[in-house]
Amino acid sequence: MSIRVQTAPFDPGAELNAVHAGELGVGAVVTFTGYVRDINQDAAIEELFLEHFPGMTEKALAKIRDEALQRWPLIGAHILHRVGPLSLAEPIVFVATSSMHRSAAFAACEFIMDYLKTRAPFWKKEHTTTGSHWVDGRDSDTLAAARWEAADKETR
Amino acid sequence: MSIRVQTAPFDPGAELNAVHAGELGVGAVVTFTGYVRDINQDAAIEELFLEHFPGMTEKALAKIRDEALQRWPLIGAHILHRVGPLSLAEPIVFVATSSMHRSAAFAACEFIMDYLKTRAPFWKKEHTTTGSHWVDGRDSDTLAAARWEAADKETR
Amino acid sequence: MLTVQFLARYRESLQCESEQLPWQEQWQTVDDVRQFLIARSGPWTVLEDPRIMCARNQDVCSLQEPLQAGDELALFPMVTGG
Amino acid sequence: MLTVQFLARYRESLQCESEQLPWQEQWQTVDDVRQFLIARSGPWTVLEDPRIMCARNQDVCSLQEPLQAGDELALFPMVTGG
Repeated sequence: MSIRVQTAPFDPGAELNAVHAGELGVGAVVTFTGYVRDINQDAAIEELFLEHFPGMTEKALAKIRDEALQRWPLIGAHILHRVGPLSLAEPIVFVATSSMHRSAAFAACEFIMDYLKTRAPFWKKEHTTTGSHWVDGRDSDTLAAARWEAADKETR
Repeated sequence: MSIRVQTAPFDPGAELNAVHAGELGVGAVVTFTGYVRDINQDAAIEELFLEHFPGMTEKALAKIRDEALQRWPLIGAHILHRVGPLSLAEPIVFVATSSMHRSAAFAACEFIMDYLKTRAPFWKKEHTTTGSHWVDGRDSDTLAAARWEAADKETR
Repeated sequence: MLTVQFLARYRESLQCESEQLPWQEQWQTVDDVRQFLIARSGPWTVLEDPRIMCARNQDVCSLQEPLQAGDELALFPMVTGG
Repeated sequence: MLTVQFLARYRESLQCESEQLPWQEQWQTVDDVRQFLIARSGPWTVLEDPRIMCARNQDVCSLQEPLQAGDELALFPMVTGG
Protein backbone atom coordinates (compact mmCIF):
# COMPACT_ATOMS: atom_id res chain seq x y z
CA MET A 1 0.00 0.00 0.00
CA SER A 2 2.93 2.29 -0.64
CA ILE A 3 2.86 5.93 -1.74
CA ARG A 4 6.30 7.14 -2.84
CA VAL A 5 7.48 10.44 -4.33
CA GLN A 6 11.18 10.39 -5.12
CA THR A 7 13.93 12.00 -7.16
CA ALA A 8 15.78 8.68 -7.63
CA PRO A 9 15.06 6.59 -10.74
CA PHE A 10 13.13 3.35 -10.27
CA ASP A 11 12.74 0.01 -12.05
CA PRO A 12 9.11 -0.70 -13.08
CA GLY A 13 9.81 -4.43 -13.47
CA ALA A 14 11.17 -4.72 -9.94
CA GLU A 15 8.15 -2.78 -8.67
CA LEU A 16 5.72 -5.15 -10.41
CA ASN A 17 7.42 -8.21 -8.95
CA ALA A 18 7.47 -6.64 -5.48
CA VAL A 19 3.67 -6.20 -5.55
CA HIS A 20 3.08 -9.91 -5.90
CA ALA A 21 5.89 -10.89 -3.56
CA GLY A 22 4.40 -8.70 -0.84
CA GLU A 23 0.79 -9.86 -0.93
CA LEU A 24 -0.70 -13.28 -0.30
CA GLY A 25 -3.67 -14.47 -2.30
CA VAL A 26 -3.20 -12.13 -5.22
CA GLY A 27 -4.71 -13.46 -8.44
CA ALA A 28 -4.37 -10.36 -10.62
CA VAL A 29 -1.96 -7.43 -10.79
CA VAL A 30 -2.51 -4.51 -13.17
CA THR A 31 0.22 -1.92 -13.63
CA PHE A 32 0.50 1.39 -15.41
CA THR A 33 3.91 2.85 -16.21
CA GLY A 34 4.28 6.30 -17.73
CA TYR A 35 7.56 7.16 -19.46
CA VAL A 36 9.24 10.31 -20.73
CA ARG A 37 8.82 9.89 -24.48
CA ASP A 38 12.06 9.33 -26.31
CA ILE A 39 10.71 10.70 -29.54
CA ASN A 40 8.46 13.77 -29.64
CA GLN A 41 7.08 16.37 -32.02
CA ASP A 42 9.78 18.67 -30.70
CA ALA A 43 12.93 16.62 -31.18
CA ALA A 44 14.93 19.23 -29.30
CA ILE A 45 13.76 18.17 -25.84
CA GLU A 46 16.76 17.35 -23.70
CA GLU A 47 15.30 16.85 -20.25
CA LEU A 48 12.06 16.95 -18.32
CA PHE A 49 11.72 18.60 -14.91
CA LEU A 50 8.92 17.53 -12.57
CA GLU A 51 7.98 20.17 -10.01
CA HIS A 52 5.67 19.23 -7.16
CA PHE A 53 4.16 20.76 -4.01
CA PRO A 54 6.08 18.94 -1.26
CA GLY A 55 3.64 19.67 1.58
CA MET A 56 0.72 18.27 -0.35
CA THR A 57 1.91 15.69 -2.87
CA GLU A 58 1.93 12.50 -0.81
CA LYS A 59 -1.28 13.51 0.92
CA ALA A 60 -3.00 14.05 -2.45
CA LEU A 61 -1.80 10.67 -3.74
CA ALA A 62 -2.89 8.88 -0.55
CA LYS A 63 -6.36 10.45 -0.91
CA ILE A 64 -6.64 9.13 -4.48
CA ARG A 65 -5.40 5.69 -3.40
CA ASP A 66 -7.91 5.62 -0.51
CA GLU A 67 -10.78 6.55 -2.81
CA ALA A 68 -9.83 3.62 -5.09
CA LEU A 69 -9.74 1.28 -2.07
CA GLN A 70 -13.24 2.40 -1.11
CA ARG A 71 -14.62 1.89 -4.61
CA TRP A 72 -13.16 -1.54 -5.43
CA PRO A 73 -12.27 -4.72 -3.51
CA LEU A 74 -8.50 -4.43 -3.83
CA ILE A 75 -5.73 -6.31 -2.07
CA GLY A 76 -3.25 -3.51 -2.71
CA ALA A 77 -2.77 -0.17 -4.48
CA HIS A 78 0.64 1.42 -4.96
CA ILE A 79 1.71 4.76 -6.43
CA LEU A 80 5.28 5.81 -7.20
CA HIS A 81 6.08 9.17 -8.85
CA ARG A 82 9.37 10.76 -9.81
CA VAL A 83 10.11 14.45 -9.19
CA GLY A 84 13.04 16.64 -10.21
CA PRO A 85 15.05 16.20 -13.41
CA LEU A 86 14.25 13.22 -15.67
CA SER A 87 16.03 11.98 -18.76
CA LEU A 88 14.32 10.87 -21.97
CA ALA A 89 12.74 7.40 -21.81
CA GLU A 90 12.88 7.24 -18.00
CA PRO A 91 9.80 6.04 -16.09
CA ILE A 92 7.88 8.95 -14.48
CA VAL A 93 5.03 7.18 -12.75
CA PHE A 94 4.13 3.64 -11.73
CA VAL A 95 0.74 2.54 -10.41
CA ALA A 96 -0.06 -1.05 -9.44
CA THR A 97 -3.34 -2.51 -8.22
CA SER A 98 -3.91 -6.07 -7.10
CA SER A 99 -7.09 -7.98 -6.42
CA MET A 100 -8.61 -11.43 -6.46
CA HIS A 101 -10.30 -10.71 -9.81
CA ARG A 102 -9.12 -8.67 -12.71
CA SER A 103 -11.95 -6.22 -13.34
CA ALA A 104 -11.44 -4.42 -10.01
CA ALA A 105 -7.68 -4.16 -10.60
CA PHE A 106 -8.16 -2.73 -14.10
CA ALA A 107 -10.78 -0.17 -13.08
CA ALA A 108 -8.87 0.96 -9.98
CA CYS A 109 -5.56 1.37 -11.83
CA GLU A 110 -7.16 3.53 -14.53
CA PHE A 111 -9.11 5.52 -11.91
CA ILE A 112 -5.92 6.26 -9.97
CA MET A 113 -4.15 7.47 -13.13
CA ASP A 114 -7.11 9.65 -14.20
CA TYR A 115 -7.29 11.28 -10.77
CA LEU A 116 -3.51 11.61 -10.46
CA LYS A 117 -3.44 13.42 -13.81
CA THR A 118 -6.03 15.97 -12.66
CA ARG A 119 -5.60 16.29 -8.87
CA ALA A 120 -2.03 15.51 -7.84
CA PRO A 121 0.24 18.58 -7.65
CA PHE A 122 2.87 17.83 -10.29
CA TRP A 123 3.92 20.10 -13.16
CA LYS A 124 6.13 19.17 -16.10
CA LYS A 125 8.65 21.59 -17.57
CA GLU A 126 10.47 20.68 -20.78
CA HIS A 127 14.03 21.80 -21.26
CA THR A 128 14.89 22.12 -24.94
CA THR A 129 17.90 23.33 -26.89
CA THR A 130 16.08 26.67 -27.38
CA GLY A 131 14.80 27.20 -23.83
CA SER A 132 12.35 25.88 -21.27
CA HIS A 133 8.56 25.79 -21.17
CA TRP A 134 5.82 24.46 -18.92
CA VAL A 135 3.70 21.67 -20.39
CA ASP A 136 0.02 22.59 -20.84
CA GLY A 137 -2.69 20.68 -19.00
CA ARG A 138 -4.96 18.61 -21.23
CA ASP A 139 -8.74 18.83 -21.32
CA SER A 140 -8.82 15.13 -22.25
CA ASP A 141 -7.47 14.37 -18.76
CA THR A 142 -10.21 16.45 -17.14
CA LEU A 143 -12.81 14.56 -19.18
CA ALA A 144 -11.27 11.19 -18.26
CA ALA A 145 -11.54 12.00 -14.55
CA ALA A 146 -15.09 13.34 -14.95
CA ARG A 147 -16.23 9.98 -16.37
CA TRP A 148 -15.75 8.35 -12.95
CA GLU A 149 -17.93 10.96 -11.24
CA ALA A 150 -20.67 10.47 -13.85
CA ALA A 151 -20.46 6.67 -13.43
CA ASP A 152 -20.68 7.17 -9.70
CA LYS A 153 -23.89 9.19 -9.94
CA GLU A 154 -25.50 6.65 -12.26
CA THR A 155 -25.04 3.80 -9.81
CA ARG A 156 -26.40 5.71 -6.81
CA MET B 1 4.19 -7.82 -30.78
CA SER B 2 5.01 -11.20 -29.35
CA ILE B 3 2.69 -14.15 -28.74
CA ARG B 4 4.29 -16.83 -26.60
CA VAL B 5 2.95 -20.08 -25.16
CA GLN B 6 5.51 -21.87 -23.04
CA THR B 7 6.05 -24.44 -20.33
CA ALA B 8 9.02 -22.52 -18.85
CA PRO B 9 8.40 -20.05 -16.01
CA PHE B 10 8.76 -16.35 -16.81
CA ASP B 11 9.54 -13.12 -14.96
CA PRO B 12 6.72 -10.52 -15.26
CA GLY B 13 9.03 -7.66 -14.25
CA ALA B 14 11.55 -8.51 -16.97
CA GLU B 15 8.68 -8.73 -19.47
CA LEU B 16 7.39 -5.27 -18.50
CA ASN B 17 10.81 -3.71 -18.91
CA ALA B 18 11.33 -5.44 -22.26
CA VAL B 19 8.15 -3.85 -23.64
CA HIS B 20 9.48 -0.35 -23.15
CA ALA B 21 13.04 -1.23 -24.16
CA GLY B 22 11.77 -2.61 -27.47
CA GLU B 23 9.54 0.25 -28.58
CA LEU B 24 10.41 3.88 -29.35
CA GLY B 25 7.96 6.64 -28.50
CA VAL B 26 6.04 4.72 -25.85
CA GLY B 27 4.35 6.97 -23.29
CA ALA B 28 2.22 4.39 -21.50
CA VAL B 29 2.51 0.68 -20.76
CA VAL B 30 -0.31 -1.25 -19.08
CA THR B 31 0.28 -4.81 -17.92
CA PHE B 32 -1.86 -7.58 -16.53
CA THR B 33 -0.30 -10.49 -14.69
CA GLY B 34 -2.36 -13.45 -13.54
CA TYR B 35 -0.92 -15.69 -10.82
CA VAL B 36 -1.72 -19.09 -9.37
CA ARG B 37 -3.21 -18.11 -6.02
CA ASP B 38 -1.11 -19.11 -3.07
CA ILE B 39 -4.05 -19.22 -0.73
CA ASN B 40 -7.39 -20.66 -1.80
CA GLN B 41 -10.68 -21.88 -0.38
CA ASP B 42 -9.30 -25.38 -0.87
CA ALA B 43 -5.98 -25.25 0.97
CA ALA B 44 -5.12 -28.71 -0.32
CA ILE B 45 -4.18 -27.57 -3.82
CA GLU B 46 -0.65 -28.66 -4.61
CA GLU B 47 -0.22 -27.86 -8.28
CA LEU B 48 -2.08 -26.46 -11.25
CA PHE B 49 -1.94 -28.06 -14.69
CA LEU B 50 -2.68 -25.96 -17.78
CA GLU B 51 -3.83 -27.99 -20.78
CA HIS B 52 -4.05 -26.29 -24.15
CA PHE B 53 -4.85 -27.15 -27.79
CA PRO B 54 -1.41 -26.92 -29.40
CA GLY B 55 -2.61 -26.56 -33.00
CA MET B 56 -4.85 -23.63 -32.16
CA THR B 57 -3.51 -21.80 -29.11
CA GLU B 58 -1.09 -19.33 -30.68
CA LYS B 59 -3.46 -18.70 -33.57
CA ALA B 60 -6.31 -17.91 -31.15
CA LEU B 61 -4.10 -15.52 -29.15
CA ALA B 62 -2.85 -13.79 -32.31
CA LYS B 63 -6.45 -13.28 -33.42
CA ILE B 64 -7.33 -11.63 -30.09
CA ARG B 65 -4.19 -9.48 -30.27
CA ASP B 66 -5.01 -8.43 -33.85
CA GLU B 67 -8.56 -7.47 -32.90
CA ALA B 68 -7.15 -5.24 -30.13
CA LEU B 69 -4.76 -3.63 -32.63
CA GLN B 70 -7.70 -2.87 -34.92
CA ARG B 71 -9.80 -1.35 -32.16
CA TRP B 72 -7.20 0.90 -30.50
CA PRO B 73 -4.15 2.92 -31.60
CA LEU B 74 -1.50 0.76 -29.93
CA ILE B 75 2.25 0.73 -30.32
CA GLY B 76 2.49 -2.85 -29.11
CA ALA B 77 0.48 -5.75 -27.66
CA HIS B 78 2.11 -8.81 -26.12
CA ILE B 79 0.66 -12.04 -24.74
CA LEU B 80 2.57 -14.69 -22.81
CA HIS B 81 0.84 -17.78 -21.37
CA ARG B 82 2.20 -20.74 -19.44
CA VAL B 83 1.08 -24.32 -20.12
CA GLY B 84 1.84 -27.58 -18.34
CA PRO B 85 2.44 -27.90 -14.59
CA LEU B 86 2.51 -24.71 -12.49
CA SER B 87 3.38 -24.25 -8.84
CA LEU B 88 1.44 -22.09 -6.39
CA ALA B 89 2.09 -18.32 -6.74
CA GLU B 90 3.68 -18.67 -10.20
CA PRO B 91 2.62 -16.27 -12.97
CA ILE B 92 0.24 -17.93 -15.47
CA VAL B 93 -0.39 -15.12 -17.94
CA PHE B 94 1.13 -11.77 -18.83
CA VAL B 95 -0.43 -9.22 -21.18
CA ALA B 96 1.17 -5.86 -21.98
CA THR B 97 -0.16 -3.06 -24.18
CA SER B 98 1.67 0.13 -25.04
CA SER B 99 0.46 3.34 -26.62
CA MET B 100 1.04 7.06 -26.79
CA HIS B 101 -1.86 7.68 -24.40
CA ARG B 102 -3.09 5.64 -21.51
CA SER B 103 -6.78 5.11 -22.26
CA ALA B 104 -6.07 2.95 -25.33
CA ALA B 105 -3.52 0.85 -23.42
CA PHE B 106 -5.94 0.27 -20.51
CA ALA B 107 -8.90 -0.67 -22.71
CA ALA B 108 -6.86 -2.95 -24.98
CA CYS B 109 -5.21 -4.81 -22.09
CA GLU B 110 -8.56 -5.52 -20.43
CA PHE B 111 -10.12 -6.49 -23.78
CA ILE B 112 -7.32 -8.98 -24.47
CA MET B 113 -7.76 -10.58 -21.04
CA ASP B 114 -11.57 -10.77 -21.37
CA TYR B 115 -11.27 -12.45 -24.77
CA LEU B 116 -8.41 -14.72 -23.70
CA LYS B 117 -10.54 -15.92 -20.77
CA THR B 118 -13.43 -16.87 -23.06
CA ARG B 119 -11.86 -17.78 -26.43
CA ALA B 120 -8.32 -19.08 -25.96
CA PRO B 121 -8.11 -22.88 -25.64
CA PHE B 122 -6.67 -23.31 -22.15
CA TRP B 123 -8.09 -25.47 -19.36
CA LYS B 124 -6.99 -25.51 -15.73
CA LYS B 125 -6.83 -28.70 -13.70
CA GLU B 126 -6.14 -28.53 -9.99
CA HIS B 127 -4.17 -31.30 -8.34
CA THR B 128 -5.03 -31.61 -4.65
CA THR B 129 -4.07 -33.98 -1.88
CA THR B 130 -7.37 -35.83 -2.46
CA GLY B 131 -7.35 -35.98 -6.26
CA SER B 132 -7.57 -33.86 -9.40
CA HIS B 133 -10.43 -31.83 -10.87
CA TRP B 134 -11.01 -29.53 -13.83
CA VAL B 135 -11.73 -25.91 -12.95
CA ASP B 136 -15.22 -24.73 -13.98
CA GLY B 137 -15.62 -21.90 -16.48
CA ARG B 138 -17.11 -18.73 -15.05
CA ASP B 139 -20.19 -16.95 -16.39
CA SER B 140 -18.67 -13.67 -15.16
CA ASP B 141 -15.95 -14.10 -17.80
CA THR B 142 -18.54 -14.63 -20.53
CA LEU B 143 -20.33 -11.46 -19.41
CA ALA B 144 -17.07 -9.48 -19.32
CA ALA B 145 -16.31 -10.43 -22.94
CA ALA B 146 -19.89 -9.69 -24.03
CA ARG B 147 -19.57 -6.10 -22.77
CA TRP B 148 -17.09 -5.34 -25.58
CA GLU B 149 -19.49 -6.61 -28.23
CA ALA B 150 -22.31 -4.49 -26.78
CA ALA B 151 -20.04 -1.43 -26.67
CA ASP B 152 -19.07 -2.13 -30.25
CA LYS B 153 -22.69 -2.19 -31.43
CA GLU B 154 -23.49 1.06 -29.62
CA THR B 155 -20.78 2.99 -31.42
CA ARG B 156 -21.67 1.71 -34.89
CA MET C 1 -14.10 -37.62 -43.68
CA LEU C 2 -14.37 -35.38 -40.62
CA THR C 3 -11.71 -35.21 -37.93
CA VAL C 4 -13.11 -34.57 -34.44
CA GLN C 5 -10.88 -33.68 -31.51
CA PHE C 6 -11.94 -33.84 -27.87
CA LEU C 7 -10.14 -31.72 -25.31
CA ALA C 8 -9.62 -31.48 -21.55
CA ARG C 9 -12.56 -32.89 -19.53
CA TYR C 10 -14.26 -34.29 -22.64
CA ARG C 11 -11.11 -36.15 -23.70
CA GLU C 12 -10.90 -37.69 -20.24
CA SER C 13 -14.59 -38.67 -20.07
CA LEU C 14 -14.55 -40.15 -23.57
CA GLN C 15 -11.09 -41.65 -23.24
CA CYS C 16 -10.66 -40.42 -26.78
CA GLU C 17 -8.46 -37.64 -28.10
CA SER C 18 -9.39 -37.68 -31.75
CA GLU C 19 -11.64 -39.59 -34.10
CA GLN C 20 -12.06 -39.81 -37.89
CA LEU C 21 -15.72 -39.94 -38.90
CA PRO C 22 -16.85 -40.90 -42.43
CA TRP C 23 -18.64 -37.82 -43.81
CA GLN C 24 -22.46 -37.97 -43.77
CA GLU C 25 -24.43 -35.96 -46.31
CA GLN C 26 -27.08 -34.86 -43.79
CA TRP C 27 -24.51 -33.03 -41.61
CA GLN C 28 -24.85 -29.29 -42.09
CA THR C 29 -23.60 -27.71 -38.86
CA VAL C 30 -21.36 -28.46 -35.89
CA ASP C 31 -24.48 -29.20 -33.87
CA ASP C 32 -25.53 -31.98 -36.26
CA VAL C 33 -22.27 -33.81 -35.59
CA ARG C 34 -22.59 -33.17 -31.87
CA GLN C 35 -26.12 -34.68 -31.86
CA PHE C 36 -24.78 -37.69 -33.82
CA LEU C 37 -22.17 -38.24 -31.11
CA ILE C 38 -24.61 -37.73 -28.20
CA ALA C 39 -26.86 -40.40 -29.76
CA ARG C 40 -24.15 -42.95 -28.99
CA SER C 41 -25.30 -42.45 -25.36
CA GLY C 42 -23.21 -43.56 -22.34
CA PRO C 43 -20.16 -41.33 -21.85
CA TRP C 44 -21.03 -39.35 -25.00
CA THR C 45 -23.81 -37.51 -23.19
CA VAL C 46 -21.02 -35.36 -21.73
CA LEU C 47 -21.41 -33.42 -25.01
CA GLU C 48 -24.86 -32.26 -23.86
CA ASP C 49 -22.95 -29.73 -21.72
CA PRO C 50 -24.82 -26.42 -22.27
CA ARG C 51 -21.50 -24.55 -22.13
CA ILE C 52 -19.81 -26.69 -24.79
CA MET C 53 -17.46 -24.78 -27.10
CA CYS C 54 -16.21 -25.70 -30.54
CA ALA C 55 -13.67 -24.74 -33.17
CA ARG C 56 -13.79 -25.40 -36.90
CA ASN C 57 -10.35 -25.67 -38.47
CA GLN C 58 -8.86 -24.13 -35.32
CA ASP C 59 -11.11 -21.07 -35.17
CA VAL C 60 -13.60 -20.78 -32.32
CA CYS C 61 -17.11 -20.90 -33.81
CA SER C 62 -20.73 -21.41 -32.78
CA LEU C 63 -22.65 -24.69 -32.85
CA GLN C 64 -24.48 -23.29 -35.90
CA GLU C 65 -21.24 -23.05 -37.93
CA PRO C 66 -21.61 -24.91 -41.29
CA LEU C 67 -19.28 -27.87 -41.78
CA GLN C 68 -18.00 -29.66 -44.83
CA ALA C 69 -16.13 -32.87 -45.55
CA GLY C 70 -12.44 -32.55 -44.72
CA ASP C 71 -12.97 -30.11 -41.84
CA GLU C 72 -11.28 -30.47 -38.50
CA LEU C 73 -13.77 -30.02 -35.68
CA ALA C 74 -12.76 -29.61 -32.03
CA LEU C 75 -15.24 -29.97 -29.16
CA PHE C 76 -14.23 -28.71 -25.74
CA PRO C 77 -15.59 -27.45 -22.41
CA MET C 78 -15.69 -23.74 -21.53
CA VAL C 79 -12.12 -22.48 -21.48
CA THR C 80 -10.50 -21.52 -18.16
CA GLY C 81 -7.11 -20.01 -19.02
CA GLY C 82 -5.61 -16.71 -17.95
CA MET D 1 -3.37 36.21 8.38
CA LEU D 2 -3.61 34.11 5.21
CA THR D 3 -0.66 32.29 3.69
CA VAL D 4 -0.79 32.10 -0.12
CA GLN D 5 1.55 29.86 -2.09
CA PHE D 6 2.16 30.13 -5.84
CA LEU D 7 3.38 27.11 -7.76
CA ALA D 8 5.04 26.22 -11.06
CA ARG D 9 4.26 28.72 -13.84
CA TYR D 10 2.53 31.15 -11.47
CA ARG D 11 5.54 31.21 -9.12
CA GLU D 12 7.79 32.03 -12.06
CA SER D 13 5.51 34.74 -13.48
CA LEU D 14 5.01 36.37 -10.08
CA GLN D 15 8.58 35.80 -8.93
CA CYS D 16 6.96 34.93 -5.64
CA GLU D 17 6.72 31.56 -3.91
CA SER D 18 4.68 32.48 -0.88
CA GLU D 19 3.07 35.54 0.65
CA GLN D 20 1.47 36.34 4.01
CA LEU D 21 -1.65 38.48 3.61
CA PRO D 22 -3.32 40.27 6.54
CA TRP D 23 -6.80 38.72 6.83
CA GLN D 24 -9.65 40.83 5.41
CA GLU D 25 -13.15 40.47 6.83
CA GLN D 26 -14.84 40.62 3.39
CA TRP D 27 -13.01 37.49 2.13
CA GLN D 28 -15.38 34.54 2.05
CA THR D 29 -14.06 32.20 -0.65
CA VAL D 30 -10.85 31.36 -2.47
CA ASP D 31 -12.11 33.38 -5.42
CA ASP D 32 -12.37 36.56 -3.29
CA VAL D 33 -8.64 36.32 -2.51
CA ARG D 34 -7.86 35.55 -6.14
CA GLN D 35 -9.78 38.69 -7.28
CA PHE D 36 -7.92 40.74 -4.66
CA LEU D 37 -4.60 39.54 -6.14
CA ILE D 38 -5.67 40.05 -9.78
CA ALA D 39 -6.62 43.67 -8.89
CA ARG D 40 -2.91 44.33 -8.32
CA SER D 41 -2.70 44.10 -12.15
CA GLY D 42 0.57 43.62 -14.08
CA PRO D 43 1.95 40.10 -13.62
CA TRP D 44 -0.91 39.23 -11.22
CA THR D 45 -3.35 38.92 -14.13
CA VAL D 46 -1.78 35.46 -14.67
CA LEU D 47 -4.30 34.40 -12.00
CA GLU D 48 -7.14 35.09 -14.47
CA ASP D 49 -6.19 31.71 -16.00
CA PRO D 50 -9.57 29.93 -16.54
CA ARG D 51 -7.93 26.60 -15.64
CA ILE D 52 -6.50 27.83 -12.34
CA MET D 53 -6.53 25.24 -9.54
CA CYS D 54 -6.36 25.76 -5.79
CA ALA D 55 -5.86 23.90 -2.55
CA ARG D 56 -6.98 24.93 0.92
CA ASN D 57 -4.78 23.51 3.68
CA GLN D 58 -3.28 21.10 1.15
CA ASP D 59 -6.54 19.68 -0.16
CA VAL D 60 -7.54 20.42 -3.73
CA CYS D 61 -10.74 22.51 -3.65
CA SER D 62 -12.89 24.71 -5.87
CA LEU D 63 -12.69 28.49 -6.16
CA GLN D 64 -15.94 28.59 -4.17
CA GLU D 65 -14.33 26.95 -1.12
CA PRO D 66 -14.89 29.08 2.03
CA LEU D 67 -11.74 30.44 3.68
CA GLN D 68 -10.96 31.63 7.15
CA ALA D 69 -8.10 33.44 8.85
CA GLY D 70 -5.12 31.15 9.41
CA ASP D 71 -5.73 29.03 6.29
CA GLU D 72 -3.00 28.11 3.86
CA LEU D 73 -4.11 28.71 0.29
CA ALA D 74 -2.21 27.43 -2.75
CA LEU D 75 -2.88 28.71 -6.27
CA PHE D 76 -1.49 26.73 -9.19
CA PRO D 77 -1.99 26.01 -12.89
CA MET D 78 -3.66 22.82 -14.14
CA VAL D 79 -1.55 19.88 -13.02
CA THR D 80 0.46 17.88 -15.58
CA GLY D 81 1.98 14.93 -13.72
CA GLY D 82 1.83 11.24 -14.51
